Amino acid sequence: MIDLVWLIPVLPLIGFLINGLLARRLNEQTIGWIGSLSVGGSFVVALLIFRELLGMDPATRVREVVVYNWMTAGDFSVNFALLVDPLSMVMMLVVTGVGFLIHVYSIGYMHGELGFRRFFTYLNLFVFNMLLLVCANNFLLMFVGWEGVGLCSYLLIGYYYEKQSASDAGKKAFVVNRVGDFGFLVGIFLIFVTFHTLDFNAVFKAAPTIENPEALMTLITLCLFVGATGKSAQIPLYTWLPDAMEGPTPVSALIHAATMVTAGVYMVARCSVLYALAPTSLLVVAIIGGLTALYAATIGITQFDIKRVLAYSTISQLGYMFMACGVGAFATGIFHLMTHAFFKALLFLAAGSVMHAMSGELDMRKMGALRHKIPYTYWTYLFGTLAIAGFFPFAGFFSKDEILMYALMRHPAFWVMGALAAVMTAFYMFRSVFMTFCGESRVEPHAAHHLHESPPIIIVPLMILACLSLVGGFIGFPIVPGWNHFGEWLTPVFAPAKAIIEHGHHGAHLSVNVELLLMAVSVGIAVVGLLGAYWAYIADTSIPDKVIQGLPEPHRLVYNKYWMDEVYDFFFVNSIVGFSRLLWKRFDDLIVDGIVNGAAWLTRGFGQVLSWFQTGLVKDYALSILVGLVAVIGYLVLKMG
Amino acid sequence: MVTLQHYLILSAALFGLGVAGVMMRRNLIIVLMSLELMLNAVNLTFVAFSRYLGGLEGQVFVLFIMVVAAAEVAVGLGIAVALFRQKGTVNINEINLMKW
Amino acid sequence: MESLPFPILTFITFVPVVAVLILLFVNRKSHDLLRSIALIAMLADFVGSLFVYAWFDSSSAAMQLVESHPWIPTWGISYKMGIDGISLFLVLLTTLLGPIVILASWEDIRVKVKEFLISLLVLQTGMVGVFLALDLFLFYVFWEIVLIPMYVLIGIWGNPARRLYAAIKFVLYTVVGSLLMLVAILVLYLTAGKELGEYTFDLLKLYQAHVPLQAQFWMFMAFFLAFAIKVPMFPFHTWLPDAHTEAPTVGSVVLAAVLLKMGTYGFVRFAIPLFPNAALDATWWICWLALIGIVYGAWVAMVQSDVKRLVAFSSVSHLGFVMLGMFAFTAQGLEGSILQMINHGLSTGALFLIVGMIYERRHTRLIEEFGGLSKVMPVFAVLFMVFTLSSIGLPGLNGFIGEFLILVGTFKVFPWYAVIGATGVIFAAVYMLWMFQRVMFGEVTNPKNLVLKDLSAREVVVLLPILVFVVWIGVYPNTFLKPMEPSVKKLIEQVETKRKAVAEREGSADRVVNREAGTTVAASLDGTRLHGKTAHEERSEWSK
Amino acid sequence: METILFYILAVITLGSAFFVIFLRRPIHNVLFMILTMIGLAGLFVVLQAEFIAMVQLIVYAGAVMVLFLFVIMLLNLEAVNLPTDSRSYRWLGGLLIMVLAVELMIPIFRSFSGPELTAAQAAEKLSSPNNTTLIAGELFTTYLLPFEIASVLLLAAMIGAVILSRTKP
Amino acid sequence: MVQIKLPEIILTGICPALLLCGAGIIALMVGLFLRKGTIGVSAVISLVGVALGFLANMPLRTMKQIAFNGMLTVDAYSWFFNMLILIAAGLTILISTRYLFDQGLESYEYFVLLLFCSAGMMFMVAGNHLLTIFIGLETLSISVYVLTGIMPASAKARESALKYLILGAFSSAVFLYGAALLYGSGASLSLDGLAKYFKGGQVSLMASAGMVMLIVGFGFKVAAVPFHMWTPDVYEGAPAPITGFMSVGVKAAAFAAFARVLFEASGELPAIWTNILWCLAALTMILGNLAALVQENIKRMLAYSSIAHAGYLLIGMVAGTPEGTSSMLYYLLAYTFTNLGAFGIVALVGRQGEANVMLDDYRGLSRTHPMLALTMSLFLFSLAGIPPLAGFVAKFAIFKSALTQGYIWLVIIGVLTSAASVFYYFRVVMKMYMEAPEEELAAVEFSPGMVLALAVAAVVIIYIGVFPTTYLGLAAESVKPLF
Repeated sequence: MIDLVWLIPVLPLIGFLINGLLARRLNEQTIGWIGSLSVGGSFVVALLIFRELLGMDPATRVREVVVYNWMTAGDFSVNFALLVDPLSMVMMLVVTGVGFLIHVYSIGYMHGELGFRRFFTYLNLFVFNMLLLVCANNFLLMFVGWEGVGLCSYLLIGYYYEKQSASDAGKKAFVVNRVGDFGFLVGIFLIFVTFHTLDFNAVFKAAPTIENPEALMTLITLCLFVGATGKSAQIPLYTWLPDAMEGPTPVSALIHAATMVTAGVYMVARCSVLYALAPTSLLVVAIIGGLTALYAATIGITQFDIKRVLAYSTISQLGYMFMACGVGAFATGIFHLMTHAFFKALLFLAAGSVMHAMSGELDMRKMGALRHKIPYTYWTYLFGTLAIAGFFPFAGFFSKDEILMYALMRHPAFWVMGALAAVMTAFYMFRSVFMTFCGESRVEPHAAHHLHESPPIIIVPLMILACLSLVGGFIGFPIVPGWNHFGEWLTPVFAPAKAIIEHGHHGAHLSVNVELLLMAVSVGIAVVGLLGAYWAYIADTSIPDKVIQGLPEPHRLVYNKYWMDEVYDFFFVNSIVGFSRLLWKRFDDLIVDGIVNGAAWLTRGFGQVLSWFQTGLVKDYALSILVGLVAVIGYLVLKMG
Repeated sequence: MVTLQHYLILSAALFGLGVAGVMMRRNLIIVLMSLELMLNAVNLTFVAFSRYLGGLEGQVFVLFIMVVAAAEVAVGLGIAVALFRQKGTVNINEINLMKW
Repeated sequence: MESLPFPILTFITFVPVVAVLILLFVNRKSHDLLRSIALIAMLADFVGSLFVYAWFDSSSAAMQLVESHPWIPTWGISYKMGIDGISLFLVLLTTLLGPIVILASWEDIRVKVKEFLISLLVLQTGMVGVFLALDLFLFYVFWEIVLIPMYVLIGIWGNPARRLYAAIKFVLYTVVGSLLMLVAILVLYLTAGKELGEYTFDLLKLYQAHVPLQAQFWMFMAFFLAFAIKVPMFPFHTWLPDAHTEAPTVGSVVLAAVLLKMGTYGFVRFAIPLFPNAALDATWWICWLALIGIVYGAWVAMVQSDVKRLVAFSSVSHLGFVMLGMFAFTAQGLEGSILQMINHGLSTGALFLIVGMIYERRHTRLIEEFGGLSKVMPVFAVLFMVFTLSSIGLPGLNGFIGEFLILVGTFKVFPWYAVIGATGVIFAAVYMLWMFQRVMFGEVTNPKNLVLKDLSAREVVVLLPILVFVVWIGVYPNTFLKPMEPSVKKLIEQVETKRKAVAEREGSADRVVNREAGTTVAASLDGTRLHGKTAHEERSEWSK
Repeated sequence: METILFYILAVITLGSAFFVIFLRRPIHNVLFMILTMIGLAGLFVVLQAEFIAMVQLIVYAGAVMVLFLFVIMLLNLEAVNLPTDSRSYRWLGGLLIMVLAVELMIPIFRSFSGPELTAAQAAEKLSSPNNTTLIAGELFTTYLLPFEIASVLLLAAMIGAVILSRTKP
Repeated sequence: MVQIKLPEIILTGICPALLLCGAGIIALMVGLFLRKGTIGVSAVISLVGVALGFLANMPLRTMKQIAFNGMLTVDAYSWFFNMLILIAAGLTILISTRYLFDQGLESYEYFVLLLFCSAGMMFMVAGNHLLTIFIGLETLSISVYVLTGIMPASAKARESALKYLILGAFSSAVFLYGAALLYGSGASLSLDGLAKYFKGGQVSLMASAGMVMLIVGFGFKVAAVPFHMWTPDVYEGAPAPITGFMSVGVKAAAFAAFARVLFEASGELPAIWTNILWCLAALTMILGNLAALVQENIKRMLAYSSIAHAGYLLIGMVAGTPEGTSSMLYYLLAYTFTNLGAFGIVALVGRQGEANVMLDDYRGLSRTHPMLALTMSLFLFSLAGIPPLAGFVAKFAIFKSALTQGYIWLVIIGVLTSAASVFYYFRVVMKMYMEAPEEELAAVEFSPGMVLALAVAAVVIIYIGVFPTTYLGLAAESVKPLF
């Protein structure tokens, strides 16, 4: 069965090909279901393989399936090979599972859109690439998926290509990602010249054995991490993600929440061994993650566009995951990745359903009191919020709590950052809930009179995801020995890294009480956020304005996302474009080409001058003969005489 | 005592004068004459040498030079006449339809 | 070397000429007849090259299907043709493009069709010949023959504004270079002749010669100039934008797809193996030129307002990659750069076809004239997108394989060069996508664009074969890498050994460092420096 | 004796040549040209080239110069007498001629030493039984071919003169 | 009494020349007695003469003989040049017939002079004695002066004839002075004598001065800078076919004699002469090519180009080896066909009264007369040295021979200037193919003779370009006698 793993990526590919090439005149339903079922199919396959893995002894749950030798040049050879191990298994399940739900959701959501077929084609292509990314058994193949998902996100963000902002956002996403990929690429080069192979397992086996790896590994891992920051929208390469919300909501849910953006985390986790060998980079990862978590959260508080709020929360949650990896809790990072996939997808889809109901309105200031009009959406959104805020027993609680715990073990500072971020998260998430569904309605009349709940094809996926984000956490149940199935499941993958790190500094274990205390604290944090939001947006709605009046400057700063986009535009985009224009007009045309043409004209001018000696007068001609004669005889006389 | 040098110098001078004529006169006819002068200078050299070497080769050569000179004069004057008919001048500084 | 009953190489080289002879006697009015004859000839040519591929033994590094007949024996000139892994795919590329350009020009060119087809066919012969010739004289002949039809193509069917300027600029610029190369060829012939005791232009024999360092330097410079102009490398590139912009569509296609490769191929086949010391000591500055080309080309391309000009500058950037990989002179670098020649041929060729298609419809190439075309021309949009991506170097398509191999190969020996080069990957995305966005996305602002027809069947057929190869190379490059492998390996060791031999003879063996040795980062980091140094020292030596 | 003769003739020749170049009126030029010829003829005689001297007188002084005279009359160049050229770089020509003269002197003085020009046996070679006979002999044996070619040359010149000077083709 | 010893007369040796003279005289007679249509008749007669001459020339190839008391050598060398001259004459006649009709020039003398001129050339190339060479030279010169000025209507023709004559006489005066100095400095006038003298060592300054003056004289005839000044004007003024004939025939003959004198006189050239030739060659290539860049009149342009080609040929002389000289011969062969072809087309396109000799008159020729344009392009490409045409092989050979002797800078000058030359040759192609005429010109009338000539020329330059071996061989063995 495992040998059939190639089916998992291939099925969506087939879907892509059918929809892309053949489905000229099929109707929406068929196209939609082709797309969805191709993903569903690979989900089923994934499940089967999962069952088979479960049946195997944990130590042997690794299998590489070589499809064919992709390229060989000199001593460089790469296979098109898939890797099945617990980690990639998790990713496959998440991607295909959530992916399937979102596909189904899209059938309803995208109904009547002009480019319906295009949408599903891209979506399938995306899933294919994403699966390639997570199944790859070597860096290069991973890179293929890596760039592939980048492409799809570019295409899907720019789905409404007639909107200038949409196509801009798409381009921005792709280019910023390219900057990251540049780092990834260099990392790959380094890995190759160091290990002469790109296969994960070979590399990870060899890594600890090479002498004084520190510097080299730091270099490599940092390069890779640059790639990760690009893909997972971390500081400094996060700016593209908020704009990415230009894409249709299912895209935001699938690509920019559940799957693609988490690729960075997956990659760091995948390379856990390398990172373990490079403490510095681990630190960097942790710090960047923490900062991003905080930073994005602050921005999230001030935004009014519901999708942007979610976008920033995504960035911040990703920061969480990186922090987890950074403090060496790779498994936890992945755990949070999974739970986040559930509830963030849920939130986005719910937001989508809200949009659907509000006929495209996104500004929360124009909403309110929707919970009676669209109850299902409300409840599912609420579930999602509870999960992300980290209320027991929702999924978010477990993962977030675990992260905070490991953060504390690494260094209190991380814990503080995490905690702060958590407060804000809770705050702005409930803020969004209250502004959208509670309080009095601020809905504009034209939107108001056809407010309606979405059709079941949209609601059903929401409900499934809601359930998942309710129960999803239990597979990683802490404290009680043997209940943390998730952790155990991933142990074989991260064992080597863990070993290396602990060999570094003996990992202190917290007592049960401390753990319980921490849980209490984190629930408390969530509650604080909830209350704060309630106080400011239900109890006394004037407060936010007061705050803004109170400290206008900070607010403007935050509200405008610290003017980061502007800074980037100024320093990179405009300056380079301006310089290039200069290069072209002044340097290329005037100097480089000028020299060429100049030479030509010079020659011609010289010819002109020469031809002027030809005066047409016989005696001048005779004169020139005389000159020649005198010259040659003179030369002769000088030489011989 | 007259030596070969005397003759050679004389002919060189004559040659120079001929060249000068070609250079400096505008009148086509005179220019042709100057050419004759140059040829005569050559003749003198030849004869002087043949005298010096005691060989007839030089003198024979002179005969041929004269033949050629005569021929050239004939053709040259022919052209001159034709030109004069066309342009009404024998000023070679005005004969420059073609230049550059 | 086995000789075949049928001189296939001669066949594929001269089929077009035969067609020309036929065309001469066809009434110039009956355009379609003329076109069909040309098309058939090109197809025959392509089929012939398929036979070459079939008979080609990809496990052998030797020159294959060699045909050799004395031509001007008094000067040791022979008609010698042969093919190996390096030239194989360049030939296939050329023959593949043959029918495509005929088809592409079917409706585009309406005046002087006869002359047009004749030029194309002669061009074909010249190009195939350049890739097959194994005799320097023969090579030079083909090399120069190519000039004329290209000159005519640009000059007659180019767009009225500046076609004459572009045409003559192209010719003069190229000729200056190639004539100096001719001198170098002769000098080589004489020096090598002295050493070998046999005066010959036979390339394979000349490979055996060990030219003294100083002589090598000067000859290499001459060859370098000729090829660098053709490639074109950075400071010699200015003819390219003009030529591309003014040339008719198919002109640009052939120019970009094949003609430029003549330069890069020249380096691999002639400049490097003939003058190994000079060439490899020049590595450092040639690499810098290549790098400048990569970045510079990308940046200037970014701000172009004319699509064709943009693609032209992108060629400068891409060929920078090719040169970089070539002079890294590692297995990956070389195979990558050879593959990249093909890739650039395919994707840039396709891009020029694409641009030509909208030019046919709108008679402008200014970017701001367009916008929102995806709406009116969906099929076109898809194809355009694919080729854009392939030229950006998206994994899964051809461009990526080439660039990646080049960079890996370079990184092994000159990490910093590779890193700088890799930035080109970013900029490529910037300028291509920006252009694509401005042309295809947004609303249709210009009413003229509303009525544009989507691609006709013919146009799709023109692009399809290229598309196939774009994907094929991306997904299964081994088809193309395998045949190269032996030849490239042979090239490398041949060059390295010869290089050492010469260096030892001249007593500078200590300065020769082996590329493949520098495989650890540290070693290769100062490998860069080392090369700079050797090159420099030898300069100073020569100056004495 | 011979010396005196040489100097007189030399003066005549050079002097009249000088006038040929620098006199304004064509008619005078021609006349002085004839005088130059005569002077040269004299020198030829001194150099024991009697036959050449005669031809010089007959062909040159006679035929050729008369031809010149005739043309001048025909074109009535008496009226137009063109001044010598007064172009700015005339001096250049003059200078070059001087230089040329000097350059010619150098070899002349380098290559020959010793005054003796009149070796007796040389005299023998040139004039026994007499100059004319000898020349005739040479001309019709050794130089037969050039002599014949000369005829072609003259024919060509004749045709040329005719078609060039005729008005209607 | 003086005993007459007759010279050994070898008529077979001079048979071709004699046939030409004979044909000339017959043509003259017929012309005198016929009233109308003399051109056709005399053209036919001359062609027959040329053909017979060609036949008579065949056996000379194997001869190696000094005839007429050392006045003349009959050897492979003179055989080669006789062939060249006969080809040039033949092609010129073919080109001329129709041309003369168009120009309304009903003069049979044209052909007569052409034949005499060719005969003179033959004597010149075979001359073994400065006298023969000189007489031959003058015979051809005088005939050419006349032919140049033969157009009664055109002032340009007269003017060019005059310029040519004055300067020609001037240069032959220099030549003669040189001969005199050689004669005086103990060397004889016959090449054998000279060889004896120069190889004997102890070369007097005067002798070298004489030799240099000979070089100047020849330099004038081959139009080497700075003795080239007459060329553009004369080429422009002369009737196109004659210009063509001059540019190949006269050049070839002059080079032949030049090489013969130089190489027979002195085994291998003394450095001094080589240096002088080096400078001449360099100057000639540079000036010729650069000045041609700015010409608007195609005849003038081709004139400068022929100066440039003289420069390339001089490279062969500089090399001073059998190889160099033989490549010079091949070059002349290629050049004969190419340039005559080109001038044929110039004559053709010139139409009535040579009205259309400006480059702009060639605009759009490809549309009105495609084949003509194609042929012209062929000739131009060959002149520019584009492979695989004869011109390329010729240049290649010349450069090769020079490099073998290590004259690398000369060769570099050569290639750079010929790169420049590409501009003006291609400029004509540009006019023909890429520009449209302002006003329609009258159609060009072809004549069978013209068509034949052009076809032959075109085919030959391709053929001997692609398969040069045989002809290189011929050239190689033709120069053997000299070394």
